[in-house]
Amino acid sequence: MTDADATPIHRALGLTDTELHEIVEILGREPNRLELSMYSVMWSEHCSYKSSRIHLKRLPTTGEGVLVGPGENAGVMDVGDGIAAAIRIESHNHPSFIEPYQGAATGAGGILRDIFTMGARPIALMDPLRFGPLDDPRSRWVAEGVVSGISGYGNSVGVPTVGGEVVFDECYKGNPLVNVLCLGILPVERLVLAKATGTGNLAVLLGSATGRDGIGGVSVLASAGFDEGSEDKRPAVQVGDPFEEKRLIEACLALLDASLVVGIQDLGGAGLTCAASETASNGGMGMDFDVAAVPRRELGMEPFEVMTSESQERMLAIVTPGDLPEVLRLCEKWEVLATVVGKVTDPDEHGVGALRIVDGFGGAVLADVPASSLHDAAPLYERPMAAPADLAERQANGPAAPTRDEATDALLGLLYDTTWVSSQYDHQLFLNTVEGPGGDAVVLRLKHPTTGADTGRGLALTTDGNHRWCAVNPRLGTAMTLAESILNLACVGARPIAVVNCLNFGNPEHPEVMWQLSETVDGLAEACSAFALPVIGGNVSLYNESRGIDIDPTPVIGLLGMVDELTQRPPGVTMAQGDRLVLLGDDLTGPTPSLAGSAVAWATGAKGGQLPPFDAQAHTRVVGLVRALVNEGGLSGVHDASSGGLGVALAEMSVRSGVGVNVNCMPGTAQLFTEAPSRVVVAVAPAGLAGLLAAAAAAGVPAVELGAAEGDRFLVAGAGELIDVAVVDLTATWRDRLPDALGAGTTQA
Amino acid sequence: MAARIGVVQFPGSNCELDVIEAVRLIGGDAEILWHGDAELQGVDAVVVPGGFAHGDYLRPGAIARFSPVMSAVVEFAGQGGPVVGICNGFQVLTEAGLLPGALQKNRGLKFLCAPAELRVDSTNSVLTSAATKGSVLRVPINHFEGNYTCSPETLAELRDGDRVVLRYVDNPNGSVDDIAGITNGGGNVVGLMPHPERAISALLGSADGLPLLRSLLDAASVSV
Amino acid sequence: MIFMLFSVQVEVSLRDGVADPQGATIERSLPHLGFDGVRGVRVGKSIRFEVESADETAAQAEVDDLCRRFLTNPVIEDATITLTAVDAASARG
Amino acid sequence: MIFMLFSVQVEVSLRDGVADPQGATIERSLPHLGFDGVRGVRVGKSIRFEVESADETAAQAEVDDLCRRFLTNPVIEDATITLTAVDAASARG
Ligand SMILES: Nc1ncnc2c1ncn2[C@@H]1O[C@H](COP(=O)(O)OP(=O)(O)O)[C@@H](O)[C@H]1O
Ligand SMILES: [Mg+2]
Repeated sequence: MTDADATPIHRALGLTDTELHEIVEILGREPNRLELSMYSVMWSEHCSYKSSRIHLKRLPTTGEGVLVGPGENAGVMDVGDGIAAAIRIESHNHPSFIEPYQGAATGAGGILRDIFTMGARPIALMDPLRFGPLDDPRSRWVAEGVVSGISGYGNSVGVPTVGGEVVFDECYKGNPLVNVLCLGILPVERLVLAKATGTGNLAVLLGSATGRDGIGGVSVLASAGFDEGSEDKRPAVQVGDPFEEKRLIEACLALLDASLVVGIQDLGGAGLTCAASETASNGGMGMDFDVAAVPRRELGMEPFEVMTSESQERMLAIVTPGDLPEVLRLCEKWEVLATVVGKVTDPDEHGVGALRIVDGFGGAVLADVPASSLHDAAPLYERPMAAPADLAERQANGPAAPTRDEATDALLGLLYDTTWVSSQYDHQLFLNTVEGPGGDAVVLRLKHPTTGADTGRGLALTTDGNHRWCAVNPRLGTAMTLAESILNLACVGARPIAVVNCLNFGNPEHPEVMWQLSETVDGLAEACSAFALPVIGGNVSLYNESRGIDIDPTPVIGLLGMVDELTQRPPGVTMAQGDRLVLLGDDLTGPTPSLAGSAVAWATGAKGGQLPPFDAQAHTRVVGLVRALVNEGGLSGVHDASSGGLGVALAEMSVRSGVGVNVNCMPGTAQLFTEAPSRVVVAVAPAGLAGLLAAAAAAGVPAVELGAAEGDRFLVAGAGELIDVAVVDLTATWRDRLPDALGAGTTQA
Repeated sequence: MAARIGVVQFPGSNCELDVIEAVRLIGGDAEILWHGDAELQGVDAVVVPGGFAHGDYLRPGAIARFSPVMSAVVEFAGQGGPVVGICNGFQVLTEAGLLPGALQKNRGLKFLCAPAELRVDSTNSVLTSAATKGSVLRVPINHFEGNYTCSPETLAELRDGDRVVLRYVDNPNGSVDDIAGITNGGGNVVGLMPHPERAISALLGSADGLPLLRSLLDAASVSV
Repeated sequence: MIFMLFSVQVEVSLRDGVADPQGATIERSLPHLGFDGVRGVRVGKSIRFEVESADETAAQAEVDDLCRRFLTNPVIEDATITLTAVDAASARG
Repeated sequence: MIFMLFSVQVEVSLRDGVADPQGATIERSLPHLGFDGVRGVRVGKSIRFEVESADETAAQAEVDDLCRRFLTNPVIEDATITLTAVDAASARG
């Protein structure tokens, strides 16, 4: 970016010539360098969603209980008893590839701020993670660092990480996916929005001093793919400070409790530029922003560096001048630096508020732009899209089922216990965690955020993604992903109330990627309508590619649910000696099911075919039945058949309980490994069997008695033996896979 | 009148509200003691809770022990007042010199949040008086630096004085002699890495922390 | 009173005989990475700062005290202090 | 082939400009502990070990590689390496 450089500055900053032209139109003059850098960060893909916005509009966003939908820092649902739940999911994929520990840590930090910005106390994190294969050393290093980073930050900041996902696949080798979801609760009346109102009110910057962290990060890191050349972009890495964030949480919630805040906004992508312009334009006001007042960590920072820095652990609060002394006192108690950096100003006669960057109030004006233009005027692209040319051919080429001889090894190859990850996370803080990591979904006690009074009800959470399904068919795959989330909630007795999503895709300049994105949005919209669920927030992460190869489309769905009466723990993924095992949602009499998109097919590199059929109404019946059975309390175990199908579901119940399985009605390996939706295994004591089958019949849900939980071998047979392995061996394979690959303790902390 | 337990809050503490909830569940009163106050507000017992006081920067407990409240806690302990340090609180008490030894990084060099089985090896302390000697309690651990270390002389003193109150059945972190919790010579200051406040109901997975918390409440009630 | 500026490095290491899980972990993983012949790995901290003091004796005394009371836990750690006077010109820089 | 033994100290420090929350927190707390005049606190790691190598050049190359690939993430950290030959007598000790 030196003047000697032949590249014009706007292009070096990632703005196209057309975009520059638009800026000139808006300002009626050439922008100066500070203004240009502000537009460049705000109009980046990361902040403006310029490639995805036109698609996201198709998602249903309203429904019962929705207090805040997409567009704010987090979605907010009314969950009764005067309590609201705020939820958001975000990605930190690219930073985590470059510096796994800090990338993941700052990802957790960022999503937490989105939650307490709304006035909510963060009570849970979830971390859906996707890495390259375990036999790749770099992927192991990334996985180890990412998990250490989430552990190091989440534990220390004092928010439990209660669940998530851990997936390994070749397509994430050069581009891991690190998504983080955060849930918070607040008294409904404390809800605050990112708004600056009231002429003369003050913008107070809270938290860390500003350094050169992540300068250009939003435009450079988030909006361009990278491969070998990534080293150049490295100085942009940010370091997280969970202790600062913890004090920031306490200070901000104390300010909100004392009603000292008119509006508040976290500083994430695009830093101060985003927070100042967003609060001003949301309030229909302008702001004079004193860049000289911003406390700095480094000498000699230029105004454009201060305005676009992504230094972590900062918030911008709008307060009245009268409340300022009390604001400063509370911040001092929590050892949080607080500095007046802005003043809210009136809009002009057209209602347009100016964001003026000044060198001291009343001093030189360094930048002067319509605040709202940084957001509303951001470019909107209708990028070309096209289905893959070989789609029909791929669909016609379905995977073959493993032979009988291959079945045992195929099953063993799919098993891994994620305790290696989850035991590094505090998942119990706040005494809410009734069902934590390892279950089909998380269940948290719902206590009033300020009085602590127990409501006797629970919140349930799950995150799900299935890149295999979505690679085969993004539209149906996404719908099936949401369906699976709903079924996961049913397994813990919960009903779904709201959806958030994180859309992880490749390069949007590839027409096939835009087609995947568009199909995914349609699939999600259709499924949300079918299940009457609103989407209340999300995030889009594009340019997930390396060396020109895009990742498989990976929408990750976060689903929030309610347990209406939380009096007992859900049965869990287990079973007891002597139980009968019943499959719900399938009686195994249908035609041979498709293995397309299944883990077992992927393991052999067979990525074609057509997904098994999905019937939303049949799914709803299964969900209703499972939820009722769980809440009635008669089951000794329950587990949905998801990744790895029925085989993996049964194996997981076996290793978790230490009890063998004897199933003798399996028609073949296809039925065992298909990932057809809407299938659930339940374990019941023999006395409960008849009642269970009757309940299934009454609900119109196909069911079949699979066999027994007994002995110390895992036996599956039908017309002949399919699988026979000792439970101890099954357990060792399952338990040791991650420790063996990732086991050496962390050196990245 | 119910006994009052003061729960110290440093910037970075995070288990203080959990301890308060647990104490109230068993009929005690509990309140926050802010680290910057040099006063204990007349409480009958003090808990230094888990978390990351001052971010655990430098070493867990290294900065926290200089807080004004700690002088008051040291004085209170010196007068025989019941003081319990849980997890980070244990680390703070060792840094403050109220308990011997130090807590290093776990042997496996990983943070560990997991259930643990603890054997009650001494009931001569304010945290174990109401528990049964030899009984095994299921109480979660949640720490990176829980690997108890001390000199051979200190270990001999702890053993000879019946001051190892809790031992791990299956040592998760490399602690010398499987130590999970120790007490001072008077039995009134106890430090332990596991979290009894997390084991207060079947709904949360275990209620085995209750005998420990009840012991503390008993000790606190004596002075009421 | 005129103050002098000193640049200080404190190396905090585990005392002999104290087990070092971090060092052991690094040592264990090295052969897998193709590094042979490395042994006796010990991990400590290196803390650098500047201190203003009347003279070198005073500075040394202050840093000694800082190490003993705060920067180390004497139960398990030792400190090695390196003190260097910074000349006034560079101190202003 | 005869091998030589080297004693190595690696100081791993955060690169200039990279935030050091730990150092900043220590610095903020010092005045409360009664230590004034201390500033610019930065915390790094000090890793000591011994390495056997054919000669100094080979040892230096191996340690360089070890630092780059394992002991640091060059994205945020720098390593300063100090290599000292250990004479055979003391090496056996
Ligand atoms: N896939 C999506 N579905 C629905 N809403 C989305 C999606 N992606 C982003 N959003 C919404 O767009 C808004 C802006 O997102 P973003 O720019 O990431 O927020 P922030 O400024 O906090 O980083 C958020 O309210 C978010 O919920
Ligand atoms: Mg935000």
